[in-house]
Amino acid sequence: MSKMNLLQAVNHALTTAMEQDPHMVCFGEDVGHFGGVFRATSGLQEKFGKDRCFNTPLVEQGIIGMANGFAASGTTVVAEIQFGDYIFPAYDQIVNETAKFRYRSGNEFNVGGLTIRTPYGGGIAGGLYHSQSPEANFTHTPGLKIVVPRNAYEAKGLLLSAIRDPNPVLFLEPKRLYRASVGEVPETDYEIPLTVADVVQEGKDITLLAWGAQIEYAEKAAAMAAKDGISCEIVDLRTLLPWDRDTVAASVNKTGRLLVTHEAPITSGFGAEIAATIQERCFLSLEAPIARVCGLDVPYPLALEKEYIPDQYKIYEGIKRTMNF
Amino acid sequence: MSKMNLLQAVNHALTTAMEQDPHMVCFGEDVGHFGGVFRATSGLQEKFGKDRCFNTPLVEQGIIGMANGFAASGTTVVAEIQFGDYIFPAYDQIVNETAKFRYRSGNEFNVGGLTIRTPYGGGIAGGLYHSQSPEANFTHTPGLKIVVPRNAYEAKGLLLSAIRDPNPVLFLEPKRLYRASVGEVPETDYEIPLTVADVVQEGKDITLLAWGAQIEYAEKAAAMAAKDGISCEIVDLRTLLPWDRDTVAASVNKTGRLLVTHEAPITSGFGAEIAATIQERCFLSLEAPIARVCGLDVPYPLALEKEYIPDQYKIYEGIKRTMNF
Amino acid sequence: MTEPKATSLAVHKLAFLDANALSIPVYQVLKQDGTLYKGAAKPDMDEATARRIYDNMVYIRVLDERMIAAQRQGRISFYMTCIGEEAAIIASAVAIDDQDMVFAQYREQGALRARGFTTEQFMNQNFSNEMDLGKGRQMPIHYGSNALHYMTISSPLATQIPQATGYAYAQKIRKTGQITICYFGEGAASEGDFHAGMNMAAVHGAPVIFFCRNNGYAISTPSDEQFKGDGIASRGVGYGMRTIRVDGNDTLAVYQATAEARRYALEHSKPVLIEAMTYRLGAHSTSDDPTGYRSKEEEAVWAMQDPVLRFKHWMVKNGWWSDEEEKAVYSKYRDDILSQLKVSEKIPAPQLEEMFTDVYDKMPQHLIEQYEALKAHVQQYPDVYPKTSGRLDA
Amino acid sequence: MTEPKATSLAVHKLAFLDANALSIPVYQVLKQDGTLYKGAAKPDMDEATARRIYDNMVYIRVLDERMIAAQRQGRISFYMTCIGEEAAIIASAVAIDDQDMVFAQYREQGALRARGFTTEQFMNQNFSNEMDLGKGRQMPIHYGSNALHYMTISSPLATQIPQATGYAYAQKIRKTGQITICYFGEGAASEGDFHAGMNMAAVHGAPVIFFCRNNGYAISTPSDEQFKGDGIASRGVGYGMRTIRVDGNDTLAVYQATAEARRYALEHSKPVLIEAMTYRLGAHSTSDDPTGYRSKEEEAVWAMQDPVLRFKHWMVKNGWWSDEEEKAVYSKYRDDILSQLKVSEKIPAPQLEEMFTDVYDKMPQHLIEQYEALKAHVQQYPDVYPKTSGRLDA
Ligand SMILES: Cc1ncc(C[n+]2csc(CCOP(=O)(O)OP(=O)(O)O)c2C)c(N)n1
Ligand SMILES: Cc1ncc(C[n+]2csc(CCOP(=O)(O)OP(=O)(O)O)c2C)c(N)n1
Ligand SMILES: [Mg+2]
Ligand SMILES: [Mg+2]
Repeated sequence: MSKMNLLQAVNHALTTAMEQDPHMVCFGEDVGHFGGVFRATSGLQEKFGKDRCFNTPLVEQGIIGMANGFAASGTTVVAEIQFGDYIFPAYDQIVNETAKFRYRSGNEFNVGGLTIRTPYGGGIAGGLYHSQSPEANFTHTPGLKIVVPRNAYEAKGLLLSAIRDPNPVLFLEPKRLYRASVGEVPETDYEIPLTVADVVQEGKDITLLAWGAQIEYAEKAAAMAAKDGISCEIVDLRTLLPWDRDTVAASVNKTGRLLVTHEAPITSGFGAEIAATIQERCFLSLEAPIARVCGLDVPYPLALEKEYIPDQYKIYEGIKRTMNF
Repeated sequence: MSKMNLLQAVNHALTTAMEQDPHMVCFGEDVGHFGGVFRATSGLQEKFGKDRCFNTPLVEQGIIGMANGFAASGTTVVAEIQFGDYIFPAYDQIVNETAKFRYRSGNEFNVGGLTIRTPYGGGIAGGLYHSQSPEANFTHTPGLKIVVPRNAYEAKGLLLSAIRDPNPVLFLEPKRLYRASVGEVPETDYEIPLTVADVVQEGKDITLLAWGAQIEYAEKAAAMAAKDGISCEIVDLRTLLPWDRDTVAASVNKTGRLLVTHEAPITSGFGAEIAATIQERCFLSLEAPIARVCGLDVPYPLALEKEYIPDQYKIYEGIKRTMNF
Repeated sequence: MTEPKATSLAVHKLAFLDANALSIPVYQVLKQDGTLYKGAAKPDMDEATARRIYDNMVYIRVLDERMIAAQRQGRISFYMTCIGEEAAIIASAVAIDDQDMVFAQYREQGALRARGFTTEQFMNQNFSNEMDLGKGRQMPIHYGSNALHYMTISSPLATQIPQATGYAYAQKIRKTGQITICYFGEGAASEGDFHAGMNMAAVHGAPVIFFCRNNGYAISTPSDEQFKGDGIASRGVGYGMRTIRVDGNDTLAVYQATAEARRYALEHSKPVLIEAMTYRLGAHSTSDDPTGYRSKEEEAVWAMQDPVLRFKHWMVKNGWWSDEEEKAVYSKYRDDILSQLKVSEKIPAPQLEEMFTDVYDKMPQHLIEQYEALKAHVQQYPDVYPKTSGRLDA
Repeated sequence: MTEPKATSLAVHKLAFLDANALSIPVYQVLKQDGTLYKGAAKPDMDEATARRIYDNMVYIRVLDERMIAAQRQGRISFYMTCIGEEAAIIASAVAIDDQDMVFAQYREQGALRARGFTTEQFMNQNFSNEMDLGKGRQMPIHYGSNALHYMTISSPLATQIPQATGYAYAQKIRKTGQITICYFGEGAASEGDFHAGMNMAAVHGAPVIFFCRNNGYAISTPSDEQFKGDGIASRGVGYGMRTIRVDGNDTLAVYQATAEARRYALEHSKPVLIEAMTYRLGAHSTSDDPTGYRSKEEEAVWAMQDPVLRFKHWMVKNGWWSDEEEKAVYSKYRDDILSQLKVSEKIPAPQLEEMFTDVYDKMPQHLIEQYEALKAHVQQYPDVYPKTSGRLDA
């Protein structure tokens, strides 16, 4: 065990995986010698050589295209997209290629060795193009797995699972927590299973469902609600695709209420899928409508970022509205 | 009035708009002399010249990039993407540029003159890459409008509105209906307002919500249900973003039940947003969970297309399950 | 590096590089009559190789002819021929190693056949039946075979170009001794993925041959509405990539250029660009009718440059081929293909379950549930879903 | 067209075009000491133009210096300088017409200043206050002005390249008599959008100048890990585009080349590519520290080629500039900028409502509802949202 921040945990996971798999490579813009603009890959080129960790030209569609081809050879690859906001030029390679590779070929070929890492989310004064949370731009795509860690410990264990999972995984790293989230992380190799949600805090009145950096706000809101005598159960979804519907449904059947929070705009965010599924699964247990406390339906703003974010106050008010329905 | 199919109605709308706006252009792959692979733009180059209707090189990101720049000059442009499945290389230009152009510039610039037309959907033995329904890949994007016509009459009126709307519009044309949907269409210029849903059939037991080619299946299912004495109200959403929540909520408050059907995969499809919103708006009126009868969470298959499609039989069974809840 | 490579070269008079500063010649060896151009070296091709190439050409001609007919008869839904481009495709495929990886666009069935794809495999794919290696999921002509190192075709254009770079990069660092060949059309070369794949191959030293079939059209769009440069070859220099333009209807030129490109790519771990000038003699696909955008005269000019005939003339001149052999081979392939066609079209579609497999390595819970629900539904409406209802286990 | 443009040129010996077949010289006029290269024509630049250029250079030096300091002091969150690239940016902007459209990447504040963007406008944008033309929505340096024909900066790289093509195409068919200039870095030129925009401009005859600032780096990535060709200029030929490489630190060379490019683009309705060889003397941005990836020695070599100093030497030699003027101008701009900074940083952030406007032309129902709900929330927790809570109308 040692104290690490989320970035160091990611770096640890990559180092561990590359040590163990002699062909695994790791590439993206500025990830080589420099170690990436956030330094998630720092030291990897020195340790594993330029062939295995390197800068690419500045072209996201090429990074994922090349990664698809590399993975199709049966080799493990972790491709970095510098910011989640810049993943969209690679959208076709991900949605039409990565996700459909195995299916369309009848399993003659697959790109299961591919993991795409990218920092995402706001709270860093990044405005429109350094703040987006693009998970729901990908959750409509069968064939992908999507994973989001909430802290350093989770980041290492989930990233190791993602890298070794025989399916392509989009791994979204909450950049607001890169240095802010510090915790005890084992030096050893460990995995946290995918598609298993985590009940972070047990409670009986309402379930708060979130992932990534929103968990922190959910916890703060739960603490505020506790003072009013409201007992919140907090569930970290961890894997968004395919997601752990059983754990969520069990929690909602117990509490009778559900509030989902994410930072991305509310309309067609992943909260919509959760609400749609859970209202069907838990119809008779629900004592109030499922609430969504989410980002606004506007591009991510800069000066008014604080106003935009679905913070603990907004969640807390959402909890009260739901309790008082 | 004259009998037209959906393609002819589209062609009519384009001709009408180009006659009226002397700077409007229309471009895309093969849309020039040849008139597009479906012939939606046939005759336009002859009529308006090569400057105003032309082939582009084969590059979707360039088509939308060029269209964005053209529209930013304050000019009207209709860009065609040959198949909805091939819109993804242009995803960044649409989601990061088109949609955010006005907002990020504080309205110094906008691309309101842009309409993107593309044929979408299955039922034509097209397999993975000639069948997708990508609406929900775009509904999470504030700044866009998204419109889908269900027949020839609607196509002309909605397309004229889309072209003239001072916001960028993604106009999805159900290609299965291109030649199959024939009806009376006025020769004159008319518009159908955006963000206004259409109650296609009144009923009292359950609301069936759909758009585009799914309306036909909903109608057939409603006819089957009618024989069992179930009265279905059918609502065509027409505009998916921003959508007409009031009309849908009013219908559901009346019938007490809602079934949404779309051809795209169920998970994170636009049905999820509708279910999430309506369960909140109509919580106390709902007598059964909102049902989604949608595409499966698999890439669009070829040989088993019939099995994949959410046809009238599946909708009918969904209606019965909901009625018997 | 921080200085332009060319700083040493300075000029002090204002002069622009002309838009067509570079004129790239076409490498040609074989004339249409089967004799060699003056100055051309004696081709480095033995009889066995020549026979292999020609055999594949004949096979593909028969296959294309037969499949077009099958599509017209409504037996298959769609087809694409490679008529006119057989030399470019087959000679390049034979010039490399059979263990090399192929990433093709869709019109390269000749390369696949050269690797040994069987008539049965072709037919099962075109009929989307349960024996199709691709499990009936993609449209006809979307072949692929792991055993034959032939990547399954993907409809979205040019996506295979950066993928080929990635695959070749893996070959390099895994020291497999193999290279990758990547085929694409001059139309697809307009896509952003082309730029990405080419540039990255040069930067990362990927041993890949980029083989552009410049056949004059992308569906209805002629190449002069596709680009204004000197074809695709003129782009090679911009990427710092070794480049050659060949007469794509000239089997010997294509073969020599590709063999040399392979040697170079492997030895230096670098990409090479080959632009083969040819012509799509047929329609774009069975959904297309070229009379809407080009003239019969133009087609006739190119029909006179038939690459298969040109190569046959050379074979005959060498004493390696005769009209009797020709007749025999054509009739054998016609029989083989027709009889397999009759077999394949009767093989049932894949089982219902196959709609849900291969989305992931294992079927996750939500897909198991969707499968179970659909199975029950099909059992309830067996007549609506005849392809699968009869074959469900209770 | 169906035949390769070069069929007439045929070769019969196997020969590849070498990877660096094309060597593109650098056009240079002005030496670092302010004298002209032998053979260079007398520059076609009058005193007023020279003064305009130099004045903008000084302004931008001061602005960059002041803003970097402001960022260090925590007064603004982010900044990017253009130090080292002033000649490339400002001379090109002055060489075209002020009504021409500019699509820039982000490091071209000099071009915007040359158009007349005021100190107040710069400051208000950097402080994201309610007077910012962009309404405080984008990060610092994302300027834009409709009145000045300067497209608002967008962070995603290279997206402006095909957009510039589209804008220029509109100028052509609307016969405005104007052209478009599009700036981008050598890193951005790797994006797919670069390929799209360049090729389409050539095909559709868009009157646009593509102006590449090749400053050696894309953040930490040196240009030899970005491409292997001879810079970006070598790509122009592939697109059939008139091309020139200039010394980007040479104001006179940049000016002459751009003026001529504009004339040609407008007269022929064709694009032109200019590659300006220069160096990013500062960090990539205030978030970057270049010591991690390049040496002080390298920086020093380029610092000796300071473009502003070079131009000043020429001005002084012409008797158009003196050290006294220099001092006066520097101190005037320092004062102006500092005093405006103090004003702008006190101007409040935009009102809450501005978070919801401009998503669409009018605020749709769902945004009105979201606005109302948020307003109520802010009123409930005024201390949590101090920027907006104090300014809400009841
Ligand atoms: C991304 C994408 N856009 C459009 C299409 C539709 N399409 C299929 S083939 C084709 C033309 C391709 O031309 P070319 O690359 O020259 O190949 P050829 O057919 O001539 O062999 C087009 C536009 C597609 N398959 N993928
Ligand atoms: C699509 C996209 N990918 C990545 C980034 C992150 N990024 C910002 S600037 C930059 C480097 C750009 O280098 P270059 O084009 O050479 O311009 P320079 O900074 O040298 O002026 C990168 C990678 C981005 N803004 N957009
Ligand atoms: Mg072609
Ligand atoms: Mg640069």
